[in-house]
This record gives sequence, structure tokens and C-alpha cells, in this order.
Amino acid sequence: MSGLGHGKIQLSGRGVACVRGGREVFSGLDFEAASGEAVAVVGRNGSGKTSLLRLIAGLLVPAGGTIALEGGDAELTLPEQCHYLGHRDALKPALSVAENLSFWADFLGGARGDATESLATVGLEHATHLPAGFLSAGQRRRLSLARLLTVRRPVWLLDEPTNALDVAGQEMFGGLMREHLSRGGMIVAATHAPLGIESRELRIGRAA
Amino acid sequence: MMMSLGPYASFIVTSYAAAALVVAILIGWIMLDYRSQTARLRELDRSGVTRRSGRSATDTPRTIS
Amino acid sequence: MTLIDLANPTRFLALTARVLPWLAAATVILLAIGLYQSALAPDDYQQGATVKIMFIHVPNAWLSMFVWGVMSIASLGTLVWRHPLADVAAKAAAPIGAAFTFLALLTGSLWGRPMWGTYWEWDARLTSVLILFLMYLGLMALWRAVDDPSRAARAAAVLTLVGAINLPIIKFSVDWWNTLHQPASVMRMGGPALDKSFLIPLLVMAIAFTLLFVTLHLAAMRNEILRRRVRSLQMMQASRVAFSSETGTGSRQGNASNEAGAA
Amino acid sequence: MTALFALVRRDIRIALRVGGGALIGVLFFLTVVVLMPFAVGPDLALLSRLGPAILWLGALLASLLTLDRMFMADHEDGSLDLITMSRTPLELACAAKALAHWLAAGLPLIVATPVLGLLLNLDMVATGAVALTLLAGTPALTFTGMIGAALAVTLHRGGLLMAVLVLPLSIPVLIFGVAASQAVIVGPMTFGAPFSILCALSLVSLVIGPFAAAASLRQGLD
Repeated sequence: MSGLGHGKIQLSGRGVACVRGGREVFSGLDFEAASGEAVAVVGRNGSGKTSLLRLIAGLLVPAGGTIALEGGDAELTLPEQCHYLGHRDALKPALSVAENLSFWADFLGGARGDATESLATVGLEHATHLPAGFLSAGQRRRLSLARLLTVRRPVWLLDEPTNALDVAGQEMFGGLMREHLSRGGMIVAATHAPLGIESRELRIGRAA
Repeated sequence: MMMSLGPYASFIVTSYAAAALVVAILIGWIMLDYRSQTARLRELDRSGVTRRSGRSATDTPRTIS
Repeated sequence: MTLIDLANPTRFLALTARVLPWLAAATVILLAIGLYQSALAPDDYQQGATVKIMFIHVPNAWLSMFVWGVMSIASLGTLVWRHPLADVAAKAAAPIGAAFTFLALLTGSLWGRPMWGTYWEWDARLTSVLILFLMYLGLMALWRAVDDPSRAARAAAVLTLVGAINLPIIKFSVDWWNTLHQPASVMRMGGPALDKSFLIPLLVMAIAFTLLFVTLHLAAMRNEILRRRVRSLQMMQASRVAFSSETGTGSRQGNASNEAGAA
Repeated sequence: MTALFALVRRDIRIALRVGGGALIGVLFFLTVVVLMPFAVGPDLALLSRLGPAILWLGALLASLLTLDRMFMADHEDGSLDLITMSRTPLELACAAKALAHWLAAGLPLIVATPVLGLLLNLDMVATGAVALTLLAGTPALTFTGMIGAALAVTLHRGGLLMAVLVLPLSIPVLIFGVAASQAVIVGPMTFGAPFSILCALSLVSLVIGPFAAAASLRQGLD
């Protein structure tokens, strides 16, 4: 099983414009991404990196242009095939590590990986029964990564994914991303730091 | 010995029974709590987490940080 | 055994383990004596056999205030002397105090029903105890609302002391409010002069219930200490996980990609 | 279905664990009701006449206060983003969250009602009537209050603003809830008429609430 269950997929945006709070962040943006490809969205602060990811995730409505995914599951919309890993970890401190993960696995649905195995992969296997509130920022980020592994989705939208991760964590994460790409997945990441894997650069905003 | 409790026997019996029940619940709760805490401690011990020696047992604000 | 010796929780646990059986035994014996004596106590010429409710109502009412006193002293211990066991004592006492206050209310209303013809009368004493009960519940909610016990301890200590200062004011206001409204016909509970045949069983019961509280409180404190131990161990476990994964990620990552590749 | 069930279970768990607000709502209810006699006096006849109104107001305020954090908490930790993106329609997710809230915070209020009825000198029948109207009416409070909670996320303001927005919406529920209870105690009216209107209000809010909440959450995406 490929885990993703799709053939080639292709994400494309044509003339995408974003307006936030009355201010035009960017406009006329064209971009493409294909299976097995990582796109690093770069640009100075405020150039709209996060906004672009949220547009793709359907969390913002574009002021113009279209974003489409071809070759994916025809029954699902684009956001339903995306994983969004934002600044916030979407974890409840009162629930245990395992409860947090299994909730998202149940709620997001779709093809599932093994939760225990994902926790082991990100290095949290000993912490499964601890409340998520006990975890450090880096550990919470690892738990969020376990969500990406447990629920299989072809498109990963990552906003500063390596924030709060230590060197070993970044290395581990690089392996996970390569693994995802080799299975025909796609990554769009907003980042300042190098992503740690081979990626195509998408510069948005005026060059500083 | 049988006491005569008068016309309001049920109120007297109820109040004594309620007191017994509430105290029993308190005792039961405390005993169950004790059992679950010691069980969790034992489990943590087994998973290899031990306190550093010489460290105070409670996590008062000063000792834990 | 001084207060300083008690500061060491491990020593406190050892002491508790030694003392608890004796305390429990003493409680049981005194309770048995008290119950026997209250069974033998004569009927009141006015209230009849319902006066027997008094033997259980008054000790609980006494404890409802006594426990708040204990918590206030413990709160001073937290805020002023920073005694490490003080907030453990305060936290452990709250649910027990609430239970005794609840019993005082319940037995009071069961006593009131034959006397007044209604379960609840907005009588000054009952009403004050009801407010006390609400304050206990509020305090318990405060302990529950904050995850970190050391942070909750300060807030709870302040609230307990404010409550201790406020309680007389509340009692006074309720009395005043009550006399303002209350028709004088309502019979006062207890009565000023208590006959010796009532007084002795009542005293024995009061002492027995106080001992019961001390026993339960020590046991609950022991639980609380253990709970915090569990918590700090879990915290350590969490940080240790990060450490081990830092050193072991290389190989684990290799495994992960192997597994995934095979899948 | 598993998704919705998972959401309900998670929300109930959070509400009942340390730091959760479910039981504080009951405590608030208790306190508000106990406060009333100090304002109106301990006249038992008067209290039993006002009883249903006092209980209903207390329940209204208690369920409103706990609603405040319903979406705000999920918004702050980013969960709301993922819920919005999921395959579960946002309307259903909102309904599941409201259901969880009602189970954790609304039902305990109804369980507490008999005790409070005792304090307000309501007899068994009257207490039962109030409990029944609360059982039928609190879902309406939760589901209309949810709209306010969703707006609070959109506007980044909680608390008082939400109360001001939601309280007027709950006036019909209050009217028919109290009317049905009064009908049992004093009223010339029958219990049936206002009670069935109350049930109808609840059913309508079950439909409107999730749609309005989901719509305002979508508008507020940011």
C-alpha cells in the first residue's frame, strides 16, 4: 500500500491574490507543485508566507485567482487532502499524548497509520500516557508531527515546521519529509531556515 | 434494646444513615485514591524513572524547579 | 517531633503510616461509645426523640467551622512560613470539610422538617452554613481549576484567609437579615441550657468526629503527597524522553524509514 | 460518525478533567440561586412563587458563562483550523461540540435542580415541572448560545460582549420555560401549551444554531 493511494498529483495556483485587513499582501501569484516535490516558500516577514499556506488549506478565502489540486481523490476537496501544521499545535494539555493523537486520527479520518508506531518515530513512545501539558515546546511539535504520520494525507502544508525542534529533531523531521515525498506526497513549507531537504524555492513578495 | 424513636423515626434514621453513607464515601474515596496513587508510583518505578537521591519528595515550588 | 521534622514529606509519610492505625482505632472506639450514649440519651420534653439528630448534627456543624480553621492555619503556613506541607494540608482538608458541612446541612434540614414543617427554612444558622458550604465548593473548584499545585496553593491560601475574615461578617449580616424578616415564632435549635444527659454524649460525639477528621485528613494528605510525587516523576519522565530521543534519533529514524520503505 | 463521536468524547473529557469548567457551572448555578433570598427576603411563600423564575435565570446565566470558552479554546490552540479543514462538515462539528457542552454543563444543572427546589420551598410536583422544562429548554440555551460563542471567536472578544449578544436571543426560551413551570404551580394555563412551544424552540435552535455558528466561524477565518 502506498499509504496515499493516489497517482501523480499536481497543485497549482493561478493569479492568486490575498487581501488581509484591507491590505493587499500579494497578488498575481502563480505556483505549481507536483508529487514528490517540496516547495519552500520564502520571503521577508509579512510577505504572506503563512497567508499562502492558509489559502491553500482553505482557511482564508483568496481575493482573486484559483488554487486547484489535480489527480487527487475526486471526492474530496483540497483542504480535506491537506495537513496543516501551523504555529499552534492543536493539542489539549489536559489530555494525554495518546488521547490527543487518537482524537485527531478519529476526527480527521481517512487512511490511518499506526499511532503507536508514529509516536515511536517521533521519539515520544515513553510519554504516551503523560498529559500533553507536561511536554516541552519541542515535544509538542513532535506530537504534531506524529499526527501527520498517523493520518495519511498527500499534501503537507508546514508553517515554520522546524521551529522549536532541536538538531536531532530536525534530522528526524527531514527523514519524515523525504519519506513522505518518496511515497508521492507533496510538501509546501513556509520557512526562514533551510528546510533540510532538497526543495524548490518559491519567493513571494518583492525581493528585499 | 429497642429504642422508641417516636413519630419522626424515619428522620432520625435517615440522618444517621446519611452520615454513615457520607463518611463511608469519604473513606472509600481516600482508600481508592491511595491505591491508585501507589499503583501509579509503582508503574513509574518499573518504567525506570526514579527520583534523584536527596531530593525532597513533594514538588513544592522550590524543589521542583 | 517538631514542625520542622514534619517538613520532610518522607518522614511525614513514615509518621502517618505509624500513627494512622491507632488514630483509626481510637476513632472507632469513641464513635461506638458516643453512639451508644446518644442511643441511651432521654427524649427532650419539647422535641421528643428528634433531639437524637442533634448528636450527629452538632459535631458536623462544629467540624464545618473547625476544618476551615485548620485550612486557615495551613494557609498561613503557605503564605507566611512557607511550610512545604502546608498547602498539602489545606488542599486535603477542603473536600473533607465540604463533606462534613454537607452533613451538617442535611441533618439540619432533616431536623428542621419535624420542627418547622419544612425541610428548609432560611434560618440564620442554616443559611450561614449553606454559604460556608458554597465557599468550600468554590475552594475545591479553585484547586481543580489550576493544574500546577504550587500555583493553586497561593491563590487558595489567599481565598481561605479572606474567607476566614469574611465568615464572621457573613454570619453577622445573615443574622441581621434574618431577624429583619423572620417571625419570632420559629423555634431556635439547641436551646441555651443543655442538660447533662445530652451534653456528655454530644461531647463524646464531637471528639469522635474530630478524631475522624484528623484520621481522614492525615490519610488524604498522604494521598496528596503521593499524587505530587507521581506528578513530578511524570514531569521528569517527560523531560527524559526528550533527552533519550535526542541521543537515539539517528538509529530510530533509520528504522522508521526502513519500516516505511518495506510497507 | 466516528469523527463526531470522537469530538463529543474529547470535549466531555476536557470539561471534566482538571481545569475543565463543567462543574463550576453547577456551582455558579447554586450560588446564584442561594443569593436570591438575600435580595427578596426569606418569605417562603414568596420564594416558592418566584422559584421557577429564579431557577431559570440561574440556569440561563450558568449555561451562558460556561459557553464563553466553547470555541475560543479551540481557536487559541489551533484546533479550530483543523476542525474547519476536516471532512466533517463544520455544521455537524458545531452541533457535536454543542451536544458535548450540554452533556457536560447542561445536564448537571438539571440534576442540581431538585436540591435547589428544596431551598426555594418548591414542592415535588413544582420541582419536577421546573426540571422537566429545564431538560427541554437548556438545549435551546446551549444551541443559541453557541452562535454567540462563535461570534466571540470572530470578533476576538469574549465575556460580556457575548452575554449582551446572546441574552436577548434566549428571551423566548425563558418566557416559555417559566410559563410552563408556573402553569403547574399556580397557573390557569395548562402545562402542555407553553411546554410544547418550549420543545419547538429547542428543536428550531438545534437546526439554526449549528448553521449560524458554522457560518460565523467561516466568516471569521483568519
